[in-house]
Amino acid sequence: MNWILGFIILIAKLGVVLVGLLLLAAYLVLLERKFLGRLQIRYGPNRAGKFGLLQPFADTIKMLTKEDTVPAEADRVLFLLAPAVVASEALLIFAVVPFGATITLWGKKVPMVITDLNVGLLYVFALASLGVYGVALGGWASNSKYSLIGGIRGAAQMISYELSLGLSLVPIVMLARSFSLVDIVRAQADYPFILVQPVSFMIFLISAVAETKRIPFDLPEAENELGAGYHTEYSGMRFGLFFLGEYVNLQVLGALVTVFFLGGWRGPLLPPVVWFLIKVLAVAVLMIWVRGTLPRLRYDQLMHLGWKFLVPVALLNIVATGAFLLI
Amino acid sequence: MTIYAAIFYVLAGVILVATGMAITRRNLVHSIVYLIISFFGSAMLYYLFGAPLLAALEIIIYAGAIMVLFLFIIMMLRVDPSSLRRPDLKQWLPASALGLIYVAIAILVVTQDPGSRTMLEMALTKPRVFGEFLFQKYWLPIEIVSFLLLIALVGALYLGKAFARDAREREEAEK
Amino acid sequence: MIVPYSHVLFLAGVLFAMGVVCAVARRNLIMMLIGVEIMLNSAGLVFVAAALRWQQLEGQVFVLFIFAIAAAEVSVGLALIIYAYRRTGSLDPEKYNILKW
Amino acid sequence: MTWSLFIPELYFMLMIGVFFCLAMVLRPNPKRDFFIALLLSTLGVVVCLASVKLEGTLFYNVYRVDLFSQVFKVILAIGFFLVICICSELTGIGERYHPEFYLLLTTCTLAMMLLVSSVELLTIYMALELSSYCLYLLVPLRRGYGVHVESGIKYFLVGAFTSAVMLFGIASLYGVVHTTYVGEIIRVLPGVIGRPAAVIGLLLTLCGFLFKLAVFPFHIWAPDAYQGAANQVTAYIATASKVAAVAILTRMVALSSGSSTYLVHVLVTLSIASMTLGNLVAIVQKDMKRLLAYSSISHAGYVLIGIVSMTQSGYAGAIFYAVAYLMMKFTCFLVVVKVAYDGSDLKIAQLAGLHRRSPMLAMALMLGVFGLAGIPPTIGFTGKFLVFVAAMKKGYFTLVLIAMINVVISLYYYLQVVRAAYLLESDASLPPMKVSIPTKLLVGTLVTAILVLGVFPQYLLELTRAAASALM
Repeated sequence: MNWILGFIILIAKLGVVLVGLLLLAAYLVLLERKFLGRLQIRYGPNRAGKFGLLQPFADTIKMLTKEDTVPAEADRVLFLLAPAVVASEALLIFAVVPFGATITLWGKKVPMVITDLNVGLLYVFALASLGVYGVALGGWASNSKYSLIGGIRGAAQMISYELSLGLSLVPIVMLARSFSLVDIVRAQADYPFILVQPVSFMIFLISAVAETKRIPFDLPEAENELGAGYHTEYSGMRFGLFFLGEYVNLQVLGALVTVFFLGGWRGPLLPPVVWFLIKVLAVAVLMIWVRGTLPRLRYDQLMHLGWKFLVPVALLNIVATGAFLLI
Repeated sequence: MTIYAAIFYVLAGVILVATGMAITRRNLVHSIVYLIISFFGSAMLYYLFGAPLLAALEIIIYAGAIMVLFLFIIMMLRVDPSSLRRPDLKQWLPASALGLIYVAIAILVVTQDPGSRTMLEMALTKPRVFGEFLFQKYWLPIEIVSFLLLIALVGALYLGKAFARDAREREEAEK
Repeated sequence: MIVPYSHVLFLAGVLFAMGVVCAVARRNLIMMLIGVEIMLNSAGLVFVAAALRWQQLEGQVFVLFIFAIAAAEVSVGLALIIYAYRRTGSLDPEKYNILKW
Repeated sequence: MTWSLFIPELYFMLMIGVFFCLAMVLRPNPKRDFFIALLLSTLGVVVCLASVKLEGTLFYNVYRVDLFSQVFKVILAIGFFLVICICSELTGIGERYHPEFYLLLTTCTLAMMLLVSSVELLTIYMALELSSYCLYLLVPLRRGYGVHVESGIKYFLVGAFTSAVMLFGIASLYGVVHTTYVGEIIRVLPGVIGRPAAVIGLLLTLCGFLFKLAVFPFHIWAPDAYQGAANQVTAYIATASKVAAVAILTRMVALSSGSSTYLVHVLVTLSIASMTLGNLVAIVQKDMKRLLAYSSISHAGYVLIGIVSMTQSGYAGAIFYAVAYLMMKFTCFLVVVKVAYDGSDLKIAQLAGLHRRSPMLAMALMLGVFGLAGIPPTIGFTGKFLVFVAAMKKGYFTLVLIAMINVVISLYYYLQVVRAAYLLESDASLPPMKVSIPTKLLVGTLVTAILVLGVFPQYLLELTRAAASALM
């Protein structure tokens, strides 16, 4: 019986996380549009429902009912596959993210994480590194110049920044002495790691923004040069999947920053899950703010920042942390 | 047959089919995609064989870095699939002869070797144990591999710039 | 209990043969390099299975080093291939046979 | 842990650091780079000589320092020094890239030093890869002569292929013997040598070393790499890297200690094939470096004769042969480098009239080539003699007979070279060559060594015997 109960709980957790993620993604779009509107002294969407609160549903219905076109010379299978890679990769990362303290249900301990892998951090990296394929294959399969250039740019950018992303987390692993995300949260019982690893935090944040291809690193889809970059040729729900992927990725980014640097679900007074949400949203809002503030980088600036600044600094940071731990 | 054995055979099938497709596709991008599937299967096998760390690294390095690099190069060079000839008989013949000899040897190995019939037991390597073992015992190879990566870096940098340098030198020579 | 060691050996052997075929028969520099990658990967499978067979860690360590080798190989190999491609405009090794006996 | 055992390697690592800084920081200056390299490599020989008597093991026994390894380290350091000596006019490589050239050369030497001392398969494999990668990158480093890219790619692809094969071999070997230490494999292997997996594993493992040595089925890279690479790089590949390959091959074959007849059969076949093929194809060559490439393929066959006899005298003979080979080959390459002063490839016909242009170089070339051919007063004869005697003692009469025939065949093309240098007159009256005093000194030393060690080989022989006994 225990086995069945465990299975039911697992399914329940999966369902809650999935629905939560999708809902949050939809409302993040609204939040972004509203907030950006305010930053640019305009209103943003305000017609559908009170304050435009029904806007996400309107968008979803629009996406679902639009015609799904495939360019004539496109590589059909890969063209259809690419958006799914992006969306599923982003969703799968949440499998190892702990979003609350362990709670007891009917006398059974239920950890608030779908699965606690002992190589959780590497699992995150593995999935993140697969996100490249959605972009690159999508760009290639469209058989269009803009898409191809967008795809190439995306691939180059993502493999470059994956390096600094990985290196920035090595000190965290050294401090927590574990790859498991649950253990990393546990290691921050006394203080969040942002206090001892501010450099890591900054590098991680910058690289993660570059990985999600948001402004100021949105060269793969720079609209004034490339149309919409790698997803120029996509329409309907396939475009919707790219779109969904982007906003789920925003949450992933928020969740990872929360887990690695902000102490995870820890916080006073409020329940852990609420704290977790607050922190994730705070990071997301920060990202939107960055988007409203900073201009896009030039391509060479992007590469120089990654290879000549972030990677060396991250390496030095590792050495410094190592020396600190040794002494 | 245990459930693990079933998983193994399914994965083995996936790997073999994907690799087989990969090496016969004319379109290089399709080859790469099949190969990614194959490496995914290998990563799962590593996990099954109790090496979760290696499974994760297999995906990060093989599927996530090496194959992306291939894809990137193929996209950048704009290799036209129609320009690639199908390998003709002259090339297939020695290759398949080699392959047949090899398979014969493999069958020989499998059937003649009493030791290879031992069943593999389940085990799990914790990343920490693995790391400690690695850094204690294989200290020297790690240093060597760091040199190797340094050399590869120097070489890739040099070769990346070599073409522009050649063109410049040729221009100077023409003057 | 998973499977006999020999079955893994067989799987790796066939994979290895496929890699050899890809490296020898495909008339394309990139595919030749990919063939070598497949061969390296099959060696990795044998190592992990052997490590499990003997309940030792050495085999797994080997695989880690194979990853490093593969990475170095691809970076150097692709750099060389791009260099050659820009000079000759072809990925076909047949075109490179200026040097004969 | 006694770090003093590791001093030669540490010294070379330091040297790599120096060149790395030179390549990164300072403006290119060929003269300065050359003098730094010369100075450091001279010191390197001294360091290696000073540590020749050391003995011990390091790093969890993966690294053994004994007479065998130390002797080879000295030989490698000398080889490295000699190659640096002919780099004074490094015209084959762009000036901007001289520090990189020295960096790669030093790293390669370091890797080979690590290789000859390693007694654990992973370490051996990694060291082998490191040295190979340096060479893969040294070949296309040449200034645009067109063929260098092609030969670089060929060399690289064949090398990568062989190393994957070797890795698979190590994997199946490990699957049988459950250890990666060479010493323990020696203990376990005789019990399991009957199993196909062990034999195949060992054979595939040997592939990697045979590739380095350019033995028959793995020789296809050699002529192209030799011709495509800059002359100095070719000299290095032909001398130092071959010596390291002999060392490690000897160590690996000593593993099986003759308990597998399959292994012996395979090695004998390979030896015969590479001797015959190398010699026959060398006859039609027009390019000097390609000729030397095929000659080195055939020499790989001769060395295998010594190794395959699997006795102490056989191993000693192989080591002696490697030393002799290094000196003779290097002498030939010295002449190649000096005659082709602009860094281009050298045709045999271009040697015409050399005896008038520079009698000294002509004489050096003649002696080097005679040595390679195995003509009596030279060290090459002594080397061949030792190897053949060792094989005769084991009763490999046919093998020795075939080798003898091969020696006779090889005389033809070696004499062609001598004929070009002495008997042919060049149509355009080229001016006499200026040979600098250090070069004269170097040539003099080499020639003396080739002759003196050929006539009085006792001391060197003792040394190689001692080194070989450390192996058994």
